Amino acid sequence: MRYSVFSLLAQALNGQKGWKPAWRDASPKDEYDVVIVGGGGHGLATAHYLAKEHGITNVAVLEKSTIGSGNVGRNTTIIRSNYLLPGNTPFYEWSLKLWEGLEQDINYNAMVSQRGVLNLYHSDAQRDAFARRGNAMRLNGVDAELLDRAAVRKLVPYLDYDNARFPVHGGLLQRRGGTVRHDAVAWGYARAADQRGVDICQNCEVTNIRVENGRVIGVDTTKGFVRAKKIGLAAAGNSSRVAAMAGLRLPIESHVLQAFVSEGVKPLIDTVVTFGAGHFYINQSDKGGLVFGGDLDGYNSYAQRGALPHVEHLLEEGMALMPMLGRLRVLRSWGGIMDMSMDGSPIIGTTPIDGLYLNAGWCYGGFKATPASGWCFAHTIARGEPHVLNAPYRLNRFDTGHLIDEKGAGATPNLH
Amino acid sequence: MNAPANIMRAAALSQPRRFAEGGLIDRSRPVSFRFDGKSYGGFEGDTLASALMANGVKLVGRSFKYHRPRGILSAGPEEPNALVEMRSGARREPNTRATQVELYDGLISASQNRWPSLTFDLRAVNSVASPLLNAGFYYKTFMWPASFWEKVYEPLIRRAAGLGRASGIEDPDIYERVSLHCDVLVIGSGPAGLMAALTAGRAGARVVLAEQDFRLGGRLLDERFEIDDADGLHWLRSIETELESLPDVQILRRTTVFGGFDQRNYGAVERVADHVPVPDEYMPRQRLWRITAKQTVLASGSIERPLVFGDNDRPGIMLAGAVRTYLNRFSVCAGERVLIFATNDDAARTIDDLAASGVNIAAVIDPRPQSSAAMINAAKRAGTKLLADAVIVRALGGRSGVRGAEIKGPDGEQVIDCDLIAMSGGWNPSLHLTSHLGHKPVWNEQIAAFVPDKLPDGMRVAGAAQGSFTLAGALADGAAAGVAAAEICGFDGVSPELPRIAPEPLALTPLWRVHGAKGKAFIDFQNDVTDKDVELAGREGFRAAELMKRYTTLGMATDQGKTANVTGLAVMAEITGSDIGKIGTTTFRPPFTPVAIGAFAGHSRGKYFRPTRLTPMHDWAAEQGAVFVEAGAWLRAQYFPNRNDDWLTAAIREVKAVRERVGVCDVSTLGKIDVQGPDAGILLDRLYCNTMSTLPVGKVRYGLMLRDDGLIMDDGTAARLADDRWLVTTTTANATKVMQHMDYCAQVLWPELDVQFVAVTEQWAQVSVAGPRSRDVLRKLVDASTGISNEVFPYMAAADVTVCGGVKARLFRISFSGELAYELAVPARYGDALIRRVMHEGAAEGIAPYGTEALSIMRIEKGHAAGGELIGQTTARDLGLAKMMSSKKDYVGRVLVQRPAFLEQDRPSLVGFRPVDRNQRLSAGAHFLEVSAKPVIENDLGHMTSVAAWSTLGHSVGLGLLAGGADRIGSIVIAHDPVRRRDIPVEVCHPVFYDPKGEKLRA
Amino acid sequence: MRIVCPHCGERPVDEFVPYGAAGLKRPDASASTSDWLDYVYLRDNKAGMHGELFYHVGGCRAWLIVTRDTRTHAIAEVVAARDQRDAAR
Amino acid sequence: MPQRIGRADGPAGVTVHERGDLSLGLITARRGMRTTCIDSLRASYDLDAPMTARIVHGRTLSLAWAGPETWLAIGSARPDIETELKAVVGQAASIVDMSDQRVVMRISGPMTRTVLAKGVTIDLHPRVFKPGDTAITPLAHITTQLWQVDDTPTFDLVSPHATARDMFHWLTVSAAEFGLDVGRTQL
Ligand SMILES: Cc1cc2nc3c(=O)[nH]c(=O)nc-3n(C[C@H](O)[C@H](O)[C@H](O)COP(=O)(O)OP(=O)(O)OC[C@H]3O[C@@H](n4cnc5c(N)ncnc54)[C@H](O)[C@@H]3O)c2cc1C
Ligand SMILES: NC(=O)c1ccc[n+]([C@@H]2O[C@H](COP(=O)([O-])OP(=O)(O)OC[C@H]3O[C@@H](n4cnc5c(N)ncnc54)[C@H](O)[C@@H]3O)[C@@H](O)[C@H]2O)c1
Ligand SMILES: Cc1cc2nc3c(=O)[nH]c(=O)nc-3n(C[C@H](O)[C@H](O)[C@H](O)COP(=O)(O)O)c2cc1C
Ligand SMILES: [Zn+2]
Repeated sequence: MRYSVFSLLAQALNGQKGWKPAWRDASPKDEYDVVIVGGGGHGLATAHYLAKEHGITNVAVLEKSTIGSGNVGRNTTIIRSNYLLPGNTPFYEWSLKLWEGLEQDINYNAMVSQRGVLNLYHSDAQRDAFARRGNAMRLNGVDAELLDRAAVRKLVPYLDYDNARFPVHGGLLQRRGGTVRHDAVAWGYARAADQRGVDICQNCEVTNIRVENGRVIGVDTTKGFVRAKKIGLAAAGNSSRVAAMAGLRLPIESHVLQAFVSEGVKPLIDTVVTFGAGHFYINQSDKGGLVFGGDLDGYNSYAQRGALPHVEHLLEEGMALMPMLGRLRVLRSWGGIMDMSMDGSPIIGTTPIDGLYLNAGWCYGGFKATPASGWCFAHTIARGEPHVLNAPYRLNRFDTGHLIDEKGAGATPNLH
Repeated sequence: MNAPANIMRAAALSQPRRFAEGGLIDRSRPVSFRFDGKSYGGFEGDTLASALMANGVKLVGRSFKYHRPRGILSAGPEEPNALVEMRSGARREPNTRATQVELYDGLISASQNRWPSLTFDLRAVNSVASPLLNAGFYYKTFMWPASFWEKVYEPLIRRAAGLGRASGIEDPDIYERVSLHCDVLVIGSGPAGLMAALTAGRAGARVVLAEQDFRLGGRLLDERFEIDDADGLHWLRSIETELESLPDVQILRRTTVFGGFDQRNYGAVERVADHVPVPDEYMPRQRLWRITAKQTVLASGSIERPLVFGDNDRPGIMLAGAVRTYLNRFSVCAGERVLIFATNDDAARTIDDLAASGVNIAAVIDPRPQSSAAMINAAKRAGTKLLADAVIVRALGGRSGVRGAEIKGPDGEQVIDCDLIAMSGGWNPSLHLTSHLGHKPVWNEQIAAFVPDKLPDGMRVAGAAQGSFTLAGALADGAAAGVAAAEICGFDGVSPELPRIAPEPLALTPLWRVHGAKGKAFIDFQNDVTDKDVELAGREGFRAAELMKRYTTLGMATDQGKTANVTGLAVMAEITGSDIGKIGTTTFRPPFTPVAIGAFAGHSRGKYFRPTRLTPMHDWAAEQGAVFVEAGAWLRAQYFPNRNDDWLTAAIREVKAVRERVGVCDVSTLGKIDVQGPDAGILLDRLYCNTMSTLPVGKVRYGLMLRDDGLIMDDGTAARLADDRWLVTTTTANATKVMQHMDYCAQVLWPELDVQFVAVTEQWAQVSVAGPRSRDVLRKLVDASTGISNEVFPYMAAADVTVCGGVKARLFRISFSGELAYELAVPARYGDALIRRVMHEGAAEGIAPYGTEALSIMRIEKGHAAGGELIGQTTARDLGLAKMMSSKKDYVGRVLVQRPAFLEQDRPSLVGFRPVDRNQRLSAGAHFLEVSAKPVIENDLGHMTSVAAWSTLGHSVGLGLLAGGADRIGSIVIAHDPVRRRDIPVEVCHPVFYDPKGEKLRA
Repeated sequence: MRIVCPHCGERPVDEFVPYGAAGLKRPDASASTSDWLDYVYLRDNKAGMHGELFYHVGGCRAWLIVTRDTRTHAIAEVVAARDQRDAAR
Repeated sequence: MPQRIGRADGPAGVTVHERGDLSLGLITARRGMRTTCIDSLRASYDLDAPMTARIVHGRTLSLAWAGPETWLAIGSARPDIETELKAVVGQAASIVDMSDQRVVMRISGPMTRTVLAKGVTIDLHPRVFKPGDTAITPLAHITTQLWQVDDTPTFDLVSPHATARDMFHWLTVSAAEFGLDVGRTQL
């Protein structure tokens, strides 16, 4: 059922009795043209664009748990395209454009909120590095402003300007950046894909990928064997495990990243702010909770939880940046497992196995990429070759040295 | 707070709902407090909730979405409704549960989420629009017309966010973090916890007993228990006394254990000074305890479940256990005519206690078709009517609270008047901490609740927390757990004789919601989630526990659904005809109750957020009026202004001094590593891409370290001090990283090498003395009889020397500035004296101190790569240093630096730049474009990595990475810097601007 | 998480710098580029028991090999990297 | 006259002074030379270099375990500890003068453990940590080596020179509630 003023009013009068499931709880059929492994944001968006842009609707999304139970449902919701390197900026900008039209595209309000993303700098060197990035963005047609201290102070008056160990010198602002309601992205894409005929199969874990003569033929799942002409892997934190089913080793480690939400308070923080002398960042959700996060715990993990010392470190940074946070309380903390790739950038492309496509290595930046990732992955699967936007993200870039290493951290995934 | 004292005192006296005697409050200590601007009185021992109740205040807050009037539901941390703003000004603190606030004299509190006032809240119109505002309504709406989202809807939604208001100003209080180790951590001090602590403590174990309340006792404080035929409180007092006498038992009151972490690690927060207006001087407001416990006994009790019927959120509708708590512990009752609605025999206790206090019981409603004997007898004793097979379909009343209820029973419907409803839907074990490490609880049909299943390493659960709902059970559990835990820690535990307890009736038949309820029937009070919302979620396919939670927001409020989750799941199970045990719970996450952010940060705040490293010459520089800059953890002198010089004026003066005469700069912050051992040379050869082992003793060499992927990690120098001893320097920024890398190479990659090293950065105070006259200054300091002439001590020489008549020192002839220069190091204790001496001896030569700005200008003039170029994205070849990479040996990074991408011809490489219009200033971060090229990414040629605003050449110069690099020397490109609104034509030139032949430094 | 350093005893995880998979064999000087690519970039990234390097930066400066279940964080063994190499000899 | 910081009444909970006039040297045994190194140290100083986290005291020198096969030598100030130790161990160990790399603070008094627990995470309970025990561990983000001197209790804290001021600040805020007496100190 389409969401419209009419359907809403009708249901309001009808005691909300007429709504149907947002998507069918499908059981897998015997065979599909495309099977997507992973019902996170990327998998669902891929299915949507396969159907919408390429007319491929005989598609299943196989999800081991429920839709959105992975990172799409546990990230800090920041979207932006303030990237530096040529491989990244156009891709993330395309993603931002897709966000900007998303609710009309999928008839679902994911509450895209372009409240601005402000990266603070604390030294001249950092300012210059941000200028380099801002200029790269502008060359890509992306909005970017370099603010001095006074301008930052006007925008976010509640930072520590007087007594900071690492004083705020200014910031790089992308006004079109912001946040999106994370769960709604999964649900909205699921509903849109479902309406175009895609089967969304929950509690259906892929346990094996069958390959014959160098070509995929299907997947074994907890609900039986499913034949597939093409298989797209979009299993986020579990990419290595899933790829291993097809005998692939990936340039990826899985790491836990913690996130936090405070008790809800009246509007207080109007932009997304990131601390440049550490790894703290914060924004306020539409419900009033301050949502914040920081750096990885740093060790390999598939458990969705972190350690107490890292919580302390992070909140030291929070207090260093915003001493007004002291009396507000952490309401909940959680963790998510991320594919940390060896250069900090994602992989979307073909693999050495025919019919097997890979979407992985999103580190902690893949939520903002959801629309473009789905869009490019759909293109790659449909055409058998990458779109220009995701060509730089090919798996063999490590062999050739065409790294996309924004931070310059090298092959140490937990530093990206 | 300026009401006359006598009025305040009078207020303290008139507490209309307080009984004349009884309770654990200290009537000899009246206190006064404010709520919404009005003063009231209470007693020491009260909570804010009990004191408000004593004063007849029923309406204390408004709900989140519909702004419904709300009162006090519970007496503990599960409270969803009675959230208040505490204190004022910088200490204002939103969303505090009145049920956990210990009353103190002068307390100021206010209701929240209402406008303009609590009793008259205009936003309550949301209630009228409620048919639209159900679960998930956001997602379906606000889409038309498209442009309205940003302009109209989103701002509106955002304005409605949150409950209370943050202060928005810096928190003036201090916090601290303390580590605590113990054998046995006991969480909760109810009967189970007390017994556990006592038995473990008696056995001799180091015990920590943490209790979130300000009083020990748990439900012993709330109920009228008899233990060994005496008042339960006697027993409590004796146990408390004994625990306090045991030297290795540490009792932490007002301390909530908020999280369990891997390897028996727990976090707890102690509210040290939340029960006083302002913390005493030197005292923290709160203390974060990081607890490591060999064994843990979780004795956290249980949380009562509300019942779901129409308008069940009216002020005056309370949990029955809480009604007893207020009655017994605080000697207050919120009503005069109480209606009891319970699915279990616990109601008997409610009946008895109310009757004993002389409170009128309107009726007892028992939904079970057949009430139990315990209930029937209790009702009889109290002389009240018991309606079995009956339910409340709707509570009646208004803003000021409940006034009655519509009952549906076998005899049809009737209205019963009342001003308080005590409800009980059974109890949920408070098992949150068993689940923080991912262990899921399981459903127990008998008590109709989830109970712990697998437990974290070292944990056991006792009492109500594991579903033992009787006092006798709690005591027995606690004793057994205490003994077992102590034994695992190596102590002999003895089970004490358990006291005599009368049997407690416990029978329960769950009723998850009243069918045919009229009006809104709330499950999650704080987030305004009703049974209809759960139905809708079911209808739309959001049936799995986690989906339901996220779609309806049930359990996501500040109480984390402590009173709501299980009921919500059960209703979903009922709707979908599935089994609640299979649906399972949502995930429990730390913290158990919200914890102040300040507590996590402790003392690491403001200037002390991270330690500041100061060089031995810091005080001297400060005396000279230096302006300091953060360089990693260090503070370095950035420039030395004369009066009101700006940085550039000062830096220019400093550069000129060096270039023309002599300058001195504190370079103590450079990382220094002392490397020794027969294999030191081999290790250095593998660490650096160039060869070190061939360096003769008494010489220094510049070196470049790569990473395994072939990109540059760091640069620095290595000086050979003896055959088997080297001193390696690193950049200030990378000192720790290089040390870690060296340890990695020596321990993991090549453990067979006989090499030892240690960081000695702070052992040495080091100055650079640079400029044509530097030798003249040095000569006056260095004791060497041979002198330091160019022949004796040439460029790149190094030696152990003494200075100033015998002070041990090291001298290096190295130059970052491009001038004749020396670096002189002395043990840190002499650093201050050294710089003063250098200044003194240099006076005749016109010496001047210089800071990092001048240093940076001079290194850019010399084309030396530094921070702007060593960005982890460049190769030696990019920086024109390809020749340094040896082809004769193995070293880190050797193979992968040969990958095709790194050899591409158009890969940006290092060149110099100067503005075509010499008056213009370059800016780092600018990108390069061909002169007439459009500013689009396809035309991007690289970027400016470092600039000097001024140079000895009289104009700004810069270094940058440019596609085509050296081939473009002499051509003009645009330095495009749109974020600074600057487009400058620049001339590409050789990166060494100053003394390209290097004659000066060899002079 | 807490790690028992064989030299220093049990310490909180933030005293250590984690550094990814242990036991990777560094190719020798004559190895092919593809061996090097494997070594530098490819990881098993196993769910289950996993050897991982930790550097005790806050303590004794030893590189440790911590064998840990990446699904539960339960630690089975901690040895100093140097000792392990010695033992293997 | 010691200076009082924090609570002014009653006896100080903690006292502190800087142990100046010390020489410190780091001894790291060369590969396979541990025994030789220990033997030569014993021969010269009559001390058994500890193999676990302990400190041993001799007449002119103390040796604190400082990592695998590494010891921190501490003794009253001497002209050149590096040369002295090198003469003792010869090729059996590498020696580095650390006298200026670190500062040594001695803190003592009934509240010492309580105060230390605000900085370090290790267990200092008398059942676990005893006189002669040592540990290297961060104290408020500053890597520190500490050892227990006596049962008063008294501890020595050895920390980097460059962060001495912040270390002292940490102590003043952590001990303020108990009163801190500062003895002769140049911190
Ligand atoms: C705490 C945190 C904060 C973050 N913050 C941000 C942010 O602010 N901005 C941003 O852009 N990014 C952020 N990210 C990163 C972002 O969330 C992820 O990169 C992104 O969501 C990953 O893509 P996805 O949505 O498809 O992943 P997921 O939602 O994780 O989807 C993968 C799905 O695959 C399923 N799956 C795995 N194995 C199998 C199998 N064998 N069979 C079937 N299904 C399987 C999983 O159950 C899961 O549902 C953050 C991540 C975390 C954890
Ligand atoms: N009548 C019934 O149906 C029923 C049901 C359940 C319990 N009970 C009664 O409850 C009692 C159970 O005894 P018990 O000792 O198991 O529980 P308890 O409820 O008496 O004590 C639990 C204690 O733990 C504290 N606590 C909980 N979580 C904490 C945390 N994270 N940190 C610090 N403190 C925390 C609470 O403040 C409380 O004081 C018995 O007296 C029993 O009769 C009765
Ligand atoms: C942006 C964002 C906001 C959140 N806000 C809340 C909140 O207000 N209340 C809450 O209980 N949890 C909130 N959560 C956390 C979720 O409850 C949950 O912890 C998270 O999605 C991870 O799932 P898990 O804890 O079930 O593993 C939020 C999560 C995100 C990503
Ligand atoms: Zn160690």
